[in-house]
Amino acid sequence: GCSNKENVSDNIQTQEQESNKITDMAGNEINLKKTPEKMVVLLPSDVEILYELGADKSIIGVGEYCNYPKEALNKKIIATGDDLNVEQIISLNPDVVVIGEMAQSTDQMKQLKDAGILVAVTNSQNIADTYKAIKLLGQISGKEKEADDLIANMKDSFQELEKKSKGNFEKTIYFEVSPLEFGLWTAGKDTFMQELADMLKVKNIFEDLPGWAEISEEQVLERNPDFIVTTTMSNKDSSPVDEILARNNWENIEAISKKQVFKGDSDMMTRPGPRLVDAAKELYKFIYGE
Amino acid sequence: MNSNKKSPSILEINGLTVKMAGFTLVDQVTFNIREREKFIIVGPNGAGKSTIIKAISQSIPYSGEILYKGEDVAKMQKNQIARNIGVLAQHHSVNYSFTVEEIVELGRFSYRKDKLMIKEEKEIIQEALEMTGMIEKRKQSVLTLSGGEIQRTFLAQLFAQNPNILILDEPTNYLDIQYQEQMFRVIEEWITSKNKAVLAVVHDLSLASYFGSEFLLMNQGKAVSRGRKEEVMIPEQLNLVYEMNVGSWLHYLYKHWEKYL
Amino acid sequence: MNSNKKSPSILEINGLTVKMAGFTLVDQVTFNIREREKFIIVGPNGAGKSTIIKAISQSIPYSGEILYKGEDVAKMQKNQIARNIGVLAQHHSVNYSFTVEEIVELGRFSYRKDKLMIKEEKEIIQEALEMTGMIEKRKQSVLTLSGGEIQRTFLAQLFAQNPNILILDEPTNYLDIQYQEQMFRVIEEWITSKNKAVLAVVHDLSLASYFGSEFLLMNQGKAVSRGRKEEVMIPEQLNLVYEMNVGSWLHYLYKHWEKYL
Amino acid sequence: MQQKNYISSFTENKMKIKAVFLTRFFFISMCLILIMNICVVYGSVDINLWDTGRIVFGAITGKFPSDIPERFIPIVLGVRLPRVLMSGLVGASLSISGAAMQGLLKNPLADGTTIGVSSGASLGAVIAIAFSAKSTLVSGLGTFLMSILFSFASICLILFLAKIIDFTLSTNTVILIGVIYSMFASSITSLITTLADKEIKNIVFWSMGSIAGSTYEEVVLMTVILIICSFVLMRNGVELNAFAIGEENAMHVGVDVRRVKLRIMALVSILIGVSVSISGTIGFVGLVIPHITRIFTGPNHKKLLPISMAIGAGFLMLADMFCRTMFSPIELPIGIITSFIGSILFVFIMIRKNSNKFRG
Amino acid sequence: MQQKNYISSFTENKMKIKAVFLTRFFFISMCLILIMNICVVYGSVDINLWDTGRIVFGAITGKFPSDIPERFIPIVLGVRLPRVLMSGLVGASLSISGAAMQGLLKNPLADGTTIGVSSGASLGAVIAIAFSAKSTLVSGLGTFLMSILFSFASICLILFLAKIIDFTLSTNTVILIGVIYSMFASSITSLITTLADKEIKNIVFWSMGSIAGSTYEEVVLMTVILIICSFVLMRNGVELNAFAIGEENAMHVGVDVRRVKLRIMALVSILIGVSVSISGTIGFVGLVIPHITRIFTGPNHKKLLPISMAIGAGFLMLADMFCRTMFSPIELPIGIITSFIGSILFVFIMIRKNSNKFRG
Ligand SMILES: Nc1ncnc2c1ncn2[C@@H]1O[C@H](COP(=O)(O)OP(=O)(O)OP(=O)(O)O)[C@@H](O)[C@H]1O
Ligand SMILES: Nc1ncnc2c1ncn2[C@@H]1O[C@H](COP(=O)(O)OP(=O)(O)OP(=O)(O)O)[C@@H](O)[C@H]1O
Ligand SMILES: [Mg+2]
Ligand SMILES: [Mg+2]
Repeated sequence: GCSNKENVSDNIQTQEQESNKITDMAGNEINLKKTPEKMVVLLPSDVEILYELGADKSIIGVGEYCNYPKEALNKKIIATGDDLNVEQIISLNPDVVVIGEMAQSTDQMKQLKDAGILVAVTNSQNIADTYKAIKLLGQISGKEKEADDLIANMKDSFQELEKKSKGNFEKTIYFEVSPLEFGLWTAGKDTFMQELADMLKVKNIFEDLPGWAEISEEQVLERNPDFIVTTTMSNKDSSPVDEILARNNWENIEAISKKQVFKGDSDMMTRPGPRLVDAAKELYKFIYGE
Repeated sequence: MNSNKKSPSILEINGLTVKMAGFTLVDQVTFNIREREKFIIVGPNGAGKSTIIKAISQSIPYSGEILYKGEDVAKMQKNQIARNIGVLAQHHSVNYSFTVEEIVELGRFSYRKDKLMIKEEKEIIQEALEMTGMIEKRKQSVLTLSGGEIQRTFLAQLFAQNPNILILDEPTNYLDIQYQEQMFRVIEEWITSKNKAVLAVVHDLSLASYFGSEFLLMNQGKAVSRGRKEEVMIPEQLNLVYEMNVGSWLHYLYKHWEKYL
Repeated sequence: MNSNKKSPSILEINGLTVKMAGFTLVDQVTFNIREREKFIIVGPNGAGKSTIIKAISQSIPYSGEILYKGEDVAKMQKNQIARNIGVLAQHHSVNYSFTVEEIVELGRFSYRKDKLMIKEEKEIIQEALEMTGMIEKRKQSVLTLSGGEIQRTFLAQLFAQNPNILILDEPTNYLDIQYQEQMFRVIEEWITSKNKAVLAVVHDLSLASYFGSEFLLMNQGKAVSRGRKEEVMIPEQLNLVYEMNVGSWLHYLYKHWEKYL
Repeated sequence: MQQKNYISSFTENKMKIKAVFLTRFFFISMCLILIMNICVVYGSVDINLWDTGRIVFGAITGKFPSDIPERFIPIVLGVRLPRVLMSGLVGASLSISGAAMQGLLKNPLADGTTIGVSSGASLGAVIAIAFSAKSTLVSGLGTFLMSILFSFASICLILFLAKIIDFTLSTNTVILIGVIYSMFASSITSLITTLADKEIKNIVFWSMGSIAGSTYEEVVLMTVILIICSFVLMRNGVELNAFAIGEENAMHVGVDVRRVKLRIMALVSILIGVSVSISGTIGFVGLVIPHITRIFTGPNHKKLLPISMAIGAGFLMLADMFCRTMFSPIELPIGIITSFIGSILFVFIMIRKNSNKFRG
Repeated sequence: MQQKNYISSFTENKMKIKAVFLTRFFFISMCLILIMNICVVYGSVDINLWDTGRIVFGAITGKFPSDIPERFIPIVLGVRLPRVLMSGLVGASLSISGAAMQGLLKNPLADGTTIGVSSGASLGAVIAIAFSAKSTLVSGLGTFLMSILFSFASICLILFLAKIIDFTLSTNTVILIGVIYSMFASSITSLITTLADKEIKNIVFWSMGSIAGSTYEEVVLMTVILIICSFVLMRNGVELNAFAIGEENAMHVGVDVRRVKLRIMALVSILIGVSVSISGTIGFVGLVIPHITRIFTGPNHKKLLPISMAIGAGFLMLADMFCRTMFSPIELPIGIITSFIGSILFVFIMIRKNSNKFRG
């Protein structure tokens, strides 16, 4: 998990390119003749990036789960995933479709390509990937300068937070993705939450797990985190924070006895977009209290 | 074999009619079974005999009246029906490997509220198993029994149930001659000593006429004739229904045995 | 009814033994059926009669030899077996609502490679339906048939199959007296005119002795005696096996009918 | 069939039966307690037998020895114990329900899952959750009641349809309609989750229940329900035998077929409804455990019901233990383990039994 | 039973039968083509009948009318047409397989899902995908072959176990073991996906196939397989009748029980294996369509097999159309619609038929 720390302060991967030859994150070349006027963007994170770059005017359709910024909801909404509505995309006649690599099947992409639509694939597994995605989307939408600025901005913010963080990986943190009554799920290594924890120099108590996983309640008690971050929905009549604070048997956990439980925004913390900075800031505030 | 016309009636069937899929399977059949009567229904395949029995045991919808000692059977309590009317079906199919004994024990179901002594219950079951010759096979799974043994198991259940009137659909099917004879002897004794009655469907006309006291001859859903042996079990009646010379056929069958008597 | 000892044998059973769950159900049974013979197996319930039939039809494992015209049946082609050996099982259960005709048509399965004329096939089936009196019910679903009608449907299938030797397990079960008589008459004609043979398990000793030419008396898995009617179907043999006076019982049964002849 | 009197031998007899019954009961209870102990001792956190014992003992006396790390106490008492208890209770409920249904319908394929009751219960739970998600008044009780209600309604609907469609009520018709109904109910559940807004979708998704996170309140509730329902079911053991031999035969021996059927269905739907609403749909247990049990007890429900309850409880406790410990700290979904171990166990036992049979 | 000669009436007869057959065939084909047209015309994007027709016609002649918006052409030809064709083919495959299994096992509950073949096929596909995911050699063909192989192996294993466990091979034993095997296979599938690393997990998840995104190559492959397999299955219609009446009876009339069983199982597993690997597991169709068909044709497989193929094809095409259009632009999972509509249709038709029966 800690290896990602270098990536954060790492390079801007300079990618020299001709005016219209762009390579997407699946390694395919995209032959863009002009700056697209009509784009369909399926991943929420890509929508957020394009809005941040100011390229929102060219977006004509967004995927089902794109809920930020609010204006995105006014665009045409398209079913995604297994039930990707290919014919609707074709009928919108976009210049480019931006798609997540792991979010669609190859058959579906092939149909789009066969219909003569350019398909750009993004695939961000970590913060470094996110920069690449921003770069790529900047190139596609003709906002390269804005993209570079955004990347620089994000890097600055992250570096500043990392510098400010005085921890020494002594304090521990536990991310809760699904609440107790439905089985505890948490984030392990190779997740953005892990990267954020590393950046802020706190130790994720489940950094030994790959990705998302269901874990035993007793392991949380045993590993005794100093901080708890929950990203679950506000459930029923109590807020998730209150619910965690009131849990039976958890009284002795450090984070509970010191009331160090925080409700994080799951979209912010899991989407490879510009809002990762906000997530990091919020988390910093929670951990260091400033 | 002298049916006492004055003894009170046990089962009364009035205008029984069964229709299914637009066909009239049983058409306005009326009869009456009195205490100590051995009432036999004969008739060709498809005449509606099993249908009547299914109606009596309330497993199919019917119109008309079925009265047990004057009471409408459809309105009686289920375990009252079972204590009074016992039915042996034409087919038996079992899926799980119950033992013979477990099946026979079920015959006692309707008495479970009487809280009889355990020992006494056991004796009744023992007796039923002995009567049907199944005592040695009591622990065997019904799934491994031969055709006749299955039939005897369900007969034993019926004896354990000890109803006032036995309703038997082809009880001698699958039975060998020894148990045929034994069944009828047991039933005969039991009826006369306890003022009970039996209603049986029998295809073997010799057996029927040997055993029965009252007869109902059916054909195509209708009662052709009804009465004592001399009125029903006579070639004049039977030949028409069966479209053959019944008497001479039975005589042929018997011929071989004459010399051994 | 005079069995010609010199006619060639059709079915030869040598030392047939069937064991299951540690029990010996059939123990070293040997017999031989020749052309035009009507071979009857009699014996009490559980004697192992159905087990022998199941072994002949290859549905259970056995040791010993079963030869059809000298050829080991276990090694014969399936449709060759069916063309030569036809089996009527003791129980029939159908789940789907096939029509009577569809079931009878299946009897022709083993001939489908002969590419007979459609019309001829139809006539064979028609004839089988007529012989069993099921012609009027040909379009009816088997699920709605009466006990005897189901039995006759499978008999009709067997007639359509037209094998050289018929193996019948209690063929007269559920049948009324008319079809009992008719079945035996049809089978008799058919065997003598075509050099065929029949092996039947029958419980009714009168029927057995009227119809059969050769007999096998079984008890508890063993062959007790084997031979012609006068050798096997005699009270000396039967009384021991059935533990009763067979002759007088049959006489009682017949008594009623004497006056009507 | 004469009336005789055997008072002395009667009491003697009854005492003998009681003694046999008590030894068996004692033996089975011991086994279950042993399994329970094993399951409480093993977990993803290592706490040794001695410490576990002292913690449990401490809970009874109210005083914990001071040399045990304090955090162990809630792990054993707060987390493991209720979970182990709950898995035992759910295992028992599903198994006895399966056994009862298989007898009632004379069909070895009957089970909460195949007969459509589980799906019905899930649908009820989802509806309760979806409709109450946004209101303040959301009590777990609503989910319970809806689950029970829906599972009972499902079973009634299925039998009603089976009756209309096939007057003879052949056993496979009921299962066929159950399977079809089950798919129907699942499709409505999916429809609700597909069309509901995102928040509800999440809640529904995560609310499908799990044995993890069981509380003592739930354990108590489940215990009470299990005791009552299983008691009544066992009192209907003879009736179930009659059904298992055949509904027609049951009628002939005097079983009030309709009433008994309704009663057993109601009990089964309460058991399955509550289990589903507390711990989600756990397939397989209800189907396979009764079959495994039947190998030892035979089909007689007087033995089958209690023993399959015990085996089911032990099986699910152990399966849950494997889920917790096998890839610790990751937990496996319980369905994987029950299906995997259960199917292998089933085939193994069946083959063992049959090879015995053929050997004699 | 004498040998007579009826050459003239024979040919006459044969011609009459042929004529009846041809009119029926023609009528059914027309219906299917009509349904296909409807399904191609309706979609979440409005393209009218006339334009659709001209596009399809254009595809044949190679020249598209110029007044049709260019983007409509790939929608109709690239997206809708292959999808409609594929849903028809899959519907036909699943239905004929279900009908054949229900006959072969004399059990109305048999179906790719209940008999464990679908799960076996999925397991094969998942293993193929998971193991080839990281190598460069990822061909769809590997997935196909593994699916077919696994579905055939599954069916053999199930019948083998059924034979060991229950010598009489009672029909419910087979289904019971099928259901258990199905859960076993699913548990292994889940285990692979739970324990595999994140990338493989994703690949497996997204490669499980769906009717959406069908390509013409897949359509051609599926067509060839369907034609071959259904042809052989239909030639075994009489054998299936014999099995449906009873395996013992089948043996008596001369069916080579073991060989025919193996043959039919192999065909069914090819059909189901390919369907699953192309379009994922679609439950329900294989179970219900044969039952619905049987109401019209009776249980005779000579009619049942072809007609249920046609009804299955039409049903799945229409179901898929509803998925695409009902909540457009959102697409519903096809399983929801098949279960929802299918179950209602089933109950409705069954009740209609039975009310007729009782009326006479
Ligand atoms: N749904 C139906 N449609 C047409 N006919 C029917 C239907 N149901 C029953 N039948 C006919 O009604 C008759 C009823 O027969 P039932 O079983 O009462 O005969 P049975 O007298 O017991 O004959 P057996 O001696 O053969 O047992 C049969 O001929 C049967 O074919
Ligand atoms: N697994 C088994 N264990 C014990 N006994 C068995 C087993 N299987 C069969 N038997 C017994 O073997 C005998 C075989 O009977 P079979 O069916 O051959 O008798 P049958 O002569 O046809 O009798 P029936 O006249 O009653 O039809 C029966 O007594 C049966 O109880
Ligand atoms: Mg009858
Ligand atoms: Mg027999």
